[in-house]
Amino acid sequence: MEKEIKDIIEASLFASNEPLSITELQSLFLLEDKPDKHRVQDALGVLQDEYSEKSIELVETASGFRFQVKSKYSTWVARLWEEKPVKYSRALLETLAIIAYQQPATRGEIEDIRGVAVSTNIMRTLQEREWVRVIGHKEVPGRPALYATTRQFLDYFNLQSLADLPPLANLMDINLTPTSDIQLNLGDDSPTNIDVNEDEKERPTEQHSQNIQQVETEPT
Amino acid sequence: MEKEIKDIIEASLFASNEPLSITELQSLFLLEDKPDKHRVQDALGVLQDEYSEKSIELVETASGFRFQVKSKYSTWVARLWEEKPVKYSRALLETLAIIAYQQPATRGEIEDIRGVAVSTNIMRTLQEREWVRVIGHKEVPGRPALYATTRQFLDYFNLQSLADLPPLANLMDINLTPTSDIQLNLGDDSPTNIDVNEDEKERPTEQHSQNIQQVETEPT
Amino acid sequence: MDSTPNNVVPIQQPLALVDGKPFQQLPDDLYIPPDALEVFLETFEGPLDLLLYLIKNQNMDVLNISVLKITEQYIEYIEMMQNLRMELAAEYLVMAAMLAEIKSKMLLPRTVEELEEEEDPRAELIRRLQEYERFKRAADDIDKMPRLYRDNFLATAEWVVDKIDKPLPDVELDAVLLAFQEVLKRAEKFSSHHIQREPLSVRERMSRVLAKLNDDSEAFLAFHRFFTAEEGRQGVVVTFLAILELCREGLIDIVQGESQSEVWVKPIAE
Repeated sequence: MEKEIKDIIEASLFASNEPLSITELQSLFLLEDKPDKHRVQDALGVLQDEYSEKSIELVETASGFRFQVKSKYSTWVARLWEEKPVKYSRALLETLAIIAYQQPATRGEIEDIRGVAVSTNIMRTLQEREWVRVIGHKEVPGRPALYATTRQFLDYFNLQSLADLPPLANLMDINLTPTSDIQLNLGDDSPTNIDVNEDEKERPTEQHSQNIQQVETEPT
Repeated sequence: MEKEIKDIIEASLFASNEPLSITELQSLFLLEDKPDKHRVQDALGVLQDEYSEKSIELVETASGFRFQVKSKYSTWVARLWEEKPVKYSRALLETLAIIAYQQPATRGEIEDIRGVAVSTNIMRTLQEREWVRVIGHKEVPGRPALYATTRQFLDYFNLQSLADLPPLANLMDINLTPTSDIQLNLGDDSPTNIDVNEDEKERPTEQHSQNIQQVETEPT
Repeated sequence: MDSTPNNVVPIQQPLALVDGKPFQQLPDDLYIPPDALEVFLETFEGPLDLLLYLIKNQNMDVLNISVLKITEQYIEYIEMMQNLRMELAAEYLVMAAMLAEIKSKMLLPRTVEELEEEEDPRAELIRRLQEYERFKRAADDIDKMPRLYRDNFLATAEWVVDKIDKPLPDVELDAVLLAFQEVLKRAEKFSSHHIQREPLSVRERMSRVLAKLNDDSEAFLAFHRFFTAEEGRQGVVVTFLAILELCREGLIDIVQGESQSEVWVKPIAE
């Protein structure tokens, strides 16, 4: 019986093109046969072990579990497709990054950070890819749309939640020397080169990630 | 080494949407690493054994090998589709649009415009849906089929004739608002008829903006 | 505001030396477009990005920039963009104005107390630069993250359906048009993909003419059979154009035995 539950889950995960959540996996079974959450989790655990030595793996992303090819085989597998993977422009990636870390964000807020207008095309592409969606409107004049990332975005990038994103670099304290301009003007040949400290990085605050997760689970 | 060949073949069979022939499997490897037919066959044999006890199996079809779910699990797997309608890919929509605007067109012409290969699956799906049909063959080497849209295509999209589609010259200027989710649409009885006139360029449909507002959520 | 000679950015170097004389300006009638330079300038994602580049290039600390120097270089860059007749986004000019304002404030003599009370005029700019830089990095990080269809591929198995029909997906016309816009945008980048611009009614009629030829058992169809009086003048014109276009594309032949005799339309011989 346990083997059957595991086999049915395995079969379904392979048949599905999208990740399946534990609830979805439970719903494959009819009333009396429905396994509880823990049995599904156990079965998933067994599957994970069974495939650990194979070329594919069972991974968990934001919307559930899916089988995927281990990335060490991507070189060969990519040859199956003549189509090269899309390269996204820096403008698009920057816009996406701002939405991912600052969500919910309006277009104006994105433009403030980037210092340039955000093209309609970029917003369209992001929405078409279903990485970004409008989750409401800000109650300010013009009621601009508020953008947030989607579960599909997390799925696409193999993330379980936004907290798995690489941490955003810290803002450093600004400590200006009033005379520095004059010194530099005189031909100071020892310019300091301090970049934003790589080690001191900021995890998204607890509060923040909670907020975001609630937005994420909102039904479509 | 043999294990690696087997693993690469396994990974590729799982990643591919279509059966892979022995020749196609060989072509995954670069020149010096290319295994001969027998080694590929051996690897396939080993895989067949490995999966014999699992819920999926490696089968040979007319066009090659593929993994498929054992039929005894179809009762459960079928439940995956009970609610979720599938969705057409971007590639399919692009192909359909190119045929609509550039008909009669050969597959090669479609590929030229898209810049990438058009899969056989897409052409098959479009013809099964009866949106596209072959209306002749181009008299060039290979006699490629010429595709055109059908009456059913016009009916489905509520068009009197193709001339109701926005003219190519204006298309770039039309501001199409993508729905946040293509599935989230208005029901099969009323595909949005955007009906753009030559003189009236910008007019996002009422319905769309409504769609987006419906997705509103209250902030935490 | 003379720039220090030992610390010159590449742009400040003369563009060319002619008879030993440096040329700073691009002549208007320059035949070869300075593509390389243009591409270089276009890689900036806006004024903040350009400023960050200038700062890095000067080995300056973002937290303590020399506004005087940066302003000069920045203005040189946007002048160059204008000389190249690049479409200069308004944001670049706004930034130039902002820099000029900060510079003028920096030049005003102030007492120590004033300096302590007032915020350094550079502070706001530096905040923005820092803020932008962290998202620029975040964008790089996101780009490096493993993603589907580049680093990861779904592992699926075919499911042979025979019992239930999968529901057919619904499609909106907008989605189809949107897909086509994307195609057009992509195609614009490759000049080889010329997309015909015949009116749709003609292309549709081309399909119908071909279909008629194809569906008909006879190999030839009389020219007049493609025209119906009910369609009126417009219909006749569209059909005529369609037949000519098909002929031009080598999809059909128009033949006539002798002058004054019936004109026939046939698919190109096999």
